[in-house]
Amino acid sequence: MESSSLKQDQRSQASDLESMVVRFAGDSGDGIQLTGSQFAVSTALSGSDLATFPDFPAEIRAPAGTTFGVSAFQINFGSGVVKTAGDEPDVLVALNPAALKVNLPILREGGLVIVDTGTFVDRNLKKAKYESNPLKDGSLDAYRKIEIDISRLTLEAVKDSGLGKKDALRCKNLWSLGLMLWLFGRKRKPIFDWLEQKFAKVESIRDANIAALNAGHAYGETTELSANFTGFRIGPSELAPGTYRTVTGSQALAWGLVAGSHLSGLPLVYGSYPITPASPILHLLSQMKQFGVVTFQAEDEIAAVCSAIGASYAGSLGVTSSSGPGIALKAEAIGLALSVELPLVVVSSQRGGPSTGLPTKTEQSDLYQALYGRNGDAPVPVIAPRSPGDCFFMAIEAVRIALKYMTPVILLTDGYLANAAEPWLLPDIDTLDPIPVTQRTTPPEQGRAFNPFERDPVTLARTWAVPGTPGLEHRIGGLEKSYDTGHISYDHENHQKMTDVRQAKVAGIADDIPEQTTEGGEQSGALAVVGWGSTYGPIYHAVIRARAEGLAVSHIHLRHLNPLPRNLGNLFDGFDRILVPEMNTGQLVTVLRDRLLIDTIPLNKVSGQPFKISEILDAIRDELLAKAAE
Amino acid sequence: MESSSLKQDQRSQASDLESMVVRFAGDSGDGIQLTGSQFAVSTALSGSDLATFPDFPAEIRAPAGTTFGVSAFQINFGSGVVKTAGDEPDVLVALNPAALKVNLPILREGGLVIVDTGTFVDRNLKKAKYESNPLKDGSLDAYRKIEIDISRLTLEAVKDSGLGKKDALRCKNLWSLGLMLWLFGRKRKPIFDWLEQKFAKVESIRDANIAALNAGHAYGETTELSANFTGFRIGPSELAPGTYRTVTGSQALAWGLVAGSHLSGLPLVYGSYPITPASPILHLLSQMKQFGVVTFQAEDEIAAVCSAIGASYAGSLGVTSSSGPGIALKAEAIGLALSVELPLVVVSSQRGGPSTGLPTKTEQSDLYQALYGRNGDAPVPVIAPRSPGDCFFMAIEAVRIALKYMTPVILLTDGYLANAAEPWLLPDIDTLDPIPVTQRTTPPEQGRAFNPFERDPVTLARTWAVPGTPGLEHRIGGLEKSYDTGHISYDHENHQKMTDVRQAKVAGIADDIPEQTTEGGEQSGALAVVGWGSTYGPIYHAVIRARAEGLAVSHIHLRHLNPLPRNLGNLFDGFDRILVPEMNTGQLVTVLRDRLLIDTIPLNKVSGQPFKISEILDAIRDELLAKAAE
Amino acid sequence: MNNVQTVSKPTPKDFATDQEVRWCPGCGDYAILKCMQRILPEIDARPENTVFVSGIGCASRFPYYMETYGFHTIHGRAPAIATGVKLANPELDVWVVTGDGDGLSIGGNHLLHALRRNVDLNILLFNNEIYGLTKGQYSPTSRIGTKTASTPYGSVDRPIDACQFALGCGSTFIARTVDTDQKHMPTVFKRAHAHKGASFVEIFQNCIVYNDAVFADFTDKAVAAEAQLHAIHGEPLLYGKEKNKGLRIKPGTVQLEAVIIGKDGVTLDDIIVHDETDKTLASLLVNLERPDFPMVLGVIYANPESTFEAEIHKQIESVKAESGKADLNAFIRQGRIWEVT
Amino acid sequence: MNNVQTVSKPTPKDFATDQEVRWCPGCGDYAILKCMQRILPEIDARPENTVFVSGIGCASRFPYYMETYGFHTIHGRAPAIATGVKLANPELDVWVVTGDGDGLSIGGNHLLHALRRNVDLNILLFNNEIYGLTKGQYSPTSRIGTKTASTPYGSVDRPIDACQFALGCGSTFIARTVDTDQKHMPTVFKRAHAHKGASFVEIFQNCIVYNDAVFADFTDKAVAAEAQLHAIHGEPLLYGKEKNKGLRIKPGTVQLEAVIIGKDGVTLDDIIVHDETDKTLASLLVNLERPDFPMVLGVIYANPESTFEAEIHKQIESVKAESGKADLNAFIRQGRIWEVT
Ligand SMILES: Cc1ncc(C[n+]2csc(CCOP(=O)(O)OP(=O)(O)O)c2C)c(N)n1
Ligand SMILES: Cc1ncc(C[n+]2csc(CCOP(=O)(O)OP(=O)(O)O)c2C)c(N)n1
Ligand code: SF4
Ligand code: SF4
Ligand SMILES: [Mg+2]
Ligand SMILES: [Mg+2]
Repeated sequence: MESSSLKQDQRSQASDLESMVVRFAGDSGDGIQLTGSQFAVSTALSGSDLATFPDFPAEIRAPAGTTFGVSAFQINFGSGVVKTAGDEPDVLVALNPAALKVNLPILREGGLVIVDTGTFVDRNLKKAKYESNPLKDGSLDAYRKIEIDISRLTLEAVKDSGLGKKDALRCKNLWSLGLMLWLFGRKRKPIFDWLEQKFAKVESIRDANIAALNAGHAYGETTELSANFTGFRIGPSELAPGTYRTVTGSQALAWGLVAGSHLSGLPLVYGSYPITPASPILHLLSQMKQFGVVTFQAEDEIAAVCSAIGASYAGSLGVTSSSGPGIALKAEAIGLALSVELPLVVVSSQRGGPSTGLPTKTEQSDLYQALYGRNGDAPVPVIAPRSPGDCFFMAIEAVRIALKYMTPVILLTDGYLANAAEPWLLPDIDTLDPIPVTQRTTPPEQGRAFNPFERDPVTLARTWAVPGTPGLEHRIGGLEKSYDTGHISYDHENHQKMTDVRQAKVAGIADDIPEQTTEGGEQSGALAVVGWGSTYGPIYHAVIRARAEGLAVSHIHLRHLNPLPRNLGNLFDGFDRILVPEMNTGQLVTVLRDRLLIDTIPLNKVSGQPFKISEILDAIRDELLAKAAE
Repeated sequence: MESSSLKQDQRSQASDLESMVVRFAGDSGDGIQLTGSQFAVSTALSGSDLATFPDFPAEIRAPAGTTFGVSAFQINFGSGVVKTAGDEPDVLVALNPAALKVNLPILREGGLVIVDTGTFVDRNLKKAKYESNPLKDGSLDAYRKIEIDISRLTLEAVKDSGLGKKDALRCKNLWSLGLMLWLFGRKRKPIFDWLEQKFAKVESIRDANIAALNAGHAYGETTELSANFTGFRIGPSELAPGTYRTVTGSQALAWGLVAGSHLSGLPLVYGSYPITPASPILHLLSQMKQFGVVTFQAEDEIAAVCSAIGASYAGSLGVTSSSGPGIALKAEAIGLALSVELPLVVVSSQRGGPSTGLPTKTEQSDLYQALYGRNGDAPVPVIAPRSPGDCFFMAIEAVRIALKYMTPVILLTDGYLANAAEPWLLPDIDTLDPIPVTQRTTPPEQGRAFNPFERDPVTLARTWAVPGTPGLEHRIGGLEKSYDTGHISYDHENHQKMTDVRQAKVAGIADDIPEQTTEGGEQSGALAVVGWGSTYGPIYHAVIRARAEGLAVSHIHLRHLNPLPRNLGNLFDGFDRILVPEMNTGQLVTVLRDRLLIDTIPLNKVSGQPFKISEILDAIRDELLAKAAE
Repeated sequence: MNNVQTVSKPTPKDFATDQEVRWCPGCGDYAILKCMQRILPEIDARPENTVFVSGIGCASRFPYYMETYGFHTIHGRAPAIATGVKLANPELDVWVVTGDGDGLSIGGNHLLHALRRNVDLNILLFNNEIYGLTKGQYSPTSRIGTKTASTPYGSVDRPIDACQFALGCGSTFIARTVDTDQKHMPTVFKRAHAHKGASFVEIFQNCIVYNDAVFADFTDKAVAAEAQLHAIHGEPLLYGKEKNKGLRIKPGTVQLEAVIIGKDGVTLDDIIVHDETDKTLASLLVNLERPDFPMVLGVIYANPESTFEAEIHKQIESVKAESGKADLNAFIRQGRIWEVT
Repeated sequence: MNNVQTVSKPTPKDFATDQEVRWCPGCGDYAILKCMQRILPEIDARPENTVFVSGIGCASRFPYYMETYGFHTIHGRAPAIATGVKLANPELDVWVVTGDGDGLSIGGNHLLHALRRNVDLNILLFNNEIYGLTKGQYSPTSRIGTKTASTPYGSVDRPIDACQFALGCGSTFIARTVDTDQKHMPTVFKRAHAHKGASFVEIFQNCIVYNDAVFADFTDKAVAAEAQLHAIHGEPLLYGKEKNKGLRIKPGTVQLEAVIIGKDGVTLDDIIVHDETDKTLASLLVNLERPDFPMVLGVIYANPESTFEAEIHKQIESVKAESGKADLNAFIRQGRIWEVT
């Protein structure tokens, strides 16, 4: 755990320290996610870099006031580079006792807590399982605190709106947002715009919300608060120039798939079955019908992947997506796709496992399943985006590999990436590389038979002929096929040959992906921290901090997991030790040991929560200071 | 490939060389499998050690006379130890041209081929895609041959039986069998007994078959044949004393499961869905209802595994079984079983993959799937029998581990083991170790709650309380559970703890399995050949032969694949190199590299066919002679 | 958890666990839970002998709140797991709780086969025409045009009718009831429990968050009497506040007709008397379309046949009886064996 | 493979591949194959536009023998894959070939949903009441007491009736025919093809190896005329060599009755005229039990509705029409964006 003195320490240091972590928390009915994301919008528009992470309750709508009904939204923003939602909040806004109860433990010592005292009544304290009132029993002594009866002040602020008490109280979140905007010097205008649009048809609510927002803001400016707190000032970040928006991983992934469809010229057919945390992609794509996207909510995951395979067979870009248990159900069909060598993108949104596990929590424990979870010798390319925005580009990469190599591709994302948001430099779609696709249309010479398993000599991709094309009628299936004719073959040597060529095809993709580089730090040194997927943020910051401390550490982040970049072994050779943080029990470690025969130091966290920067930093220090001292 | 001179060479050597490989081949309608297995019976009763391997056509009943309709049965028997069905047949019986066409290529040079000339007519030659008659065009020059018009001789032999021509011709197989019994000095009595029993109700067929058998036998004894061939004499083998029978892997596995049920006192509930090559276990168990076995042919593999889980939940011994694609479908439910920690045995009968692959061919390519094919961090014990008879004991071992550790266990067998037969020293069930089972019946003390996830401090197995037990009512499910109460828990630290304990439980089984030993050869040396599953036979013989050649090689055969035996690393340290033959692209190699961080030499064969002894022997020589000479 | 060691008759409270109920406030599931906890003591159910098996979904959280044995399994597979439970121990009282997504989307096949095999399960399908747990996507029972997270422009799939499906699967017991009807629901649950074989009960359940009031046209207090027909075996199929409306066979056809007694010469004698063993009638009743016809509730079909697990065990017992004491040592020594000395 | 480059009308031979047909000699599948190769030219099917999608089983080998596009997929999933094909290209003529195991056991759920969604597929279920390919285990359509490799003492599961199931799934087209009937089968295939939406055809197919003659009681030449009723829309439901037997509504009930014209005062007017759009009648016809009633063959139900893929694409087109030319660059720039300079 990061101590507050350490934090102080860092504050006096390099560029990435000018950041602030704010956590909004309240009942699921309190509109916390909205408050948080609007705060993020206003912050982004002020030019800060940021990262956000929503923390939903597992229940749809848990009983009000209970601890398991608490919803939270965390944002980390700063003038430096921000790649995680932050280890420990510096500021906590707690709109009821349960929110305080659940979130206080992670507030950094000395942090600021803002509470709505109006909710600290017996009934709520009891629901939150508080034995005594934490505002009075010294529980908050280690923190700076602002106690405001936000409930009462909100009711007062909106009393002219004509709303009933229940609806009026709903504006609490806007009141708090107003206060926070003041605290960090953010503009109210974007929020006004948003409220105008959202409540265009219900003026009373729009006006009440505006009134609450203004009241909260005014409260900061004019009341007793200004005596103690002058507000924080976080300047704009030094992001690369360009047009930005905030984007979640789910959004970027959905858009990336549509971009892949656009770049390849193939219509997107997306077959999926709802499951947390993969569903948002389905929802987003179903709103993109103007791009010709077909979304199909299948009867189950098997039908979902099968519909995508059928669509690819018929010449479209078939994509399916799910999470752990649903991906397990798709295994047999993914095997079919690789056996008949049809393009297919499988998005796997990892969540806490095994079994149903922790559906709303994040984890990286489905790497094994992606690499090995099929019968037979069944290699499949596996890639993983490292940040919300990267989901866009890796979705395109998945489409590219699937189409170029006529193969299913598994893209591993996770619950963190799906929901987390960051500012994203908007790409110009028109400047992205097109994805060339060849669907054969010429029939074979008279008297010669068409072999759908004729291969491109370089990529080893088979020939794609699409139903509807005259003269190329053919049959494919999951039984072994003759290398020479594509017909069913039980021949011994042929099976060996086909097994080898399937393997060689996937292995050969290594020639078609970038060589591995380091994200931060030199190409050699005492320690490399090697990660994949959503651990990018915490590793990135931990390595920068460690380097600021003078430690010889570099960050290597894998986006291609199968095949691995060709030069990976060489790159690793330059380091004395390899530290591998993963949100699982060591699945990448298995892969690296197997493929490269190297020993690594696993750093595993399976708690449903992303790594903290400090946890990785501690491990780096441990390797380079403590162990070195031994 | 083994050359004939090499074979000659071996014939002059050690104990395992006094063996003979005979292959019967004909149309699927020719009764080849019956002929072969009756020959095996008579051979076994003469005291030879033996191994058999049926080679069915993929089609149910392919058109008569075609090459893809050829059925074959191979038997290797001898006075030494016999652990494979043999590399290359010494004798081939071909009952039609297609059978000759398909099987001649594997007959050893100089081997003996016996053909039914009566079938070598134009129509059949054409069906077999022969351009000219192989009996006349010199195709058989490299072999010794016996040409007999078996068809005509059979018709003659049975002409008094009153059978129509078609039925009469069906006796061809018995005629050939008679001839082969003469050739190897085997007794006809067991065949008479069998015919008596089988055709008790159709005397005409029984008598015709007996007549054909006698005629074939007499033909060998009295006709021109005896001038050239005096018959082979293979003496009895030196098997350990005791009562024997021949057993296939499927039989031994089914009986082993029933034995496990008997030894644990729990009724067996077997939920399965037919699939090649796993179905025979279902068929065999459905004939064992007198043991209280419940067999349930489910609507699919998912329902099959679920029914077994339900049965275990209700206190029975739940077992399910399938092959590659069906095991893939069970992945999600296996995850449930491991999450709720219920005993479950999953039998995976491997066949050629990926996808539908080569259903009737053998392969070892589902090791990855067994070890890694589930979402989440989901460790499951995996074991693999090495011979047909060993299936019995490993089935019991699977039951033992499942019940003792409250976990699903995957038992990996394959198409070869399922169908291959060997003489089996019958165990005395009464002397086998009982499998103790504790199903808790005492309610917790008044006022204390029952925690179904309370663990045995040594095995870490959770407490099993079965519906129907008063006072122990509880709920389980696939969401993460509290270590302390068993209730649903979203707590971060608890998830880590549960993940760790699930891992520790499975890892701890290493303390409860035998240390790894070598099968043949010293505990150290220049080379260890490491195998698992059905490669046992060819590795065994190859190592013996190599040692006879003076090579410092040992055989290590793994029956426990997860966890691995504790001492495996130490054992490997004693060898300069490790050769790993596998019928896949190197799946055990991955495991060994990962777990032990050792380099190995993979020897892979993915042709749907078992290894030949010679292929492994060549690889050994290559390592120890060729490479050493470099 | 409470400790049932005495043989005193359990009360509804004895069937409630100490776990906080975590459905949305106002969810129809609460009423169903309450009903279940109420009827179990009335039918002399023993907690230790009662098992709730569920899949995944809001509805499938049910077992956690019942102080009986409970198994919250995986999505769609509850009927298959419950079948295994009954095969292992036919004595247990097994209830399956499932949703319209769990039971009719991913789990359709297992539901089909549990019904056709007639496994002795009480299957409760909580139909809210929506996927609740995953935050509101349309389900196979959602009507065409339903706008949800996954169908922003309205769904185009033709919905399935749960009872019609159950009939097609050869179900031996089919009933319908409404979450809020605490008078009707208990009678249906009790009948389902009493039926030996697979009892299929569709409960119209309101999801207040994602599909509020979707059944209001026949469940609203104001219209219920006119819009619901409670089928009772042996009684005429009448409805309406005055019980003056009814169903009759349209003369010369195999169609039903909604008529008013006293109008157009219709008398009580014209009204069909409900025969719950008549499959064709059941098919007609479940096929009636709102709003021209009332929604038929109650036990629509009940025609007991012997159960799957009973037949399985009967077969085992008969083999046992025939073969005498089974001896595994002897069994594996059947056929050719030989001695090596 | 032959090369269809000319626009000449294909012949049955053009629809046959060069692959050796590998069913058992005498298998009913041969006759179905022959019939299909015969009718495709007659309905002007183009090989390049025709797709056969199958699961796994003997029946599912079908595509290998059709010189069209073909996809031999995985066990039970053909309807789902075929749905994807139609979503991608609604113009294709897609036939699904499945067996009683493939379609009603492992694949029951996909069949259900393809039928209820009314995807424009021609679904042929080869029902031989057995698992052929895996060497003879009983299937969900096998009658109680069927002795097979997995049921040496006889099966105890109640079988499902394929057409009854299809009705329960909301199928819009249901027909039955017999493998050996080369006069009847073509008419059914043509009707199935002409029907827009999911056409469900059950073919009674003889597995000569594992379940020989299981349909002999109504397919044997000697008894066929008396045992089969060929339903034809608009014509009375008559059967028998003399066409003097028929079905009528048992007066005052919703049951059918087999009657003989001229006996007990029955006249031709009493006989129901087949109305293939009447779902209740369809339900009565598929439920008739042998041997008291004839086996009803032909198009039992046909009631077209708009197809799933058409509705999906209609929605896409309407969104497109409303939104104008879609621009991804513009789309991702909707909402809050800002410039960093
Ligand atoms: C294999 C798998 N696929 C998908 C999910 C996600 N999921 C959980 S519940 C559910 C549907 C719930 O709908 P329903 O059965 O109608 O229950 P309700 O929540 O409406 O009561 C889905 C899609 C899952 N848990 N597992
Ligand atoms: C996932 C999976 N499970 C099981 C099998 C084995 N299998 C192949 S076909 C079949 C059943 C065949 O029966 P049916 O569908 O009636 O077709 P038929 O052979 O009778 O034409 C089975 C169980 C398989 N190939 N894949
Ligand atoms: S989402 Fe709907 S069904 Fe689920 S608990 Fe809430 S109200 Fe009930
Ligand atoms: S097993 Fe039966 S269904 Fe299969 S090909 Fe042979 S006869 Fe036909
Ligand atoms: Mg629902
Ligand atoms: Mg069949």
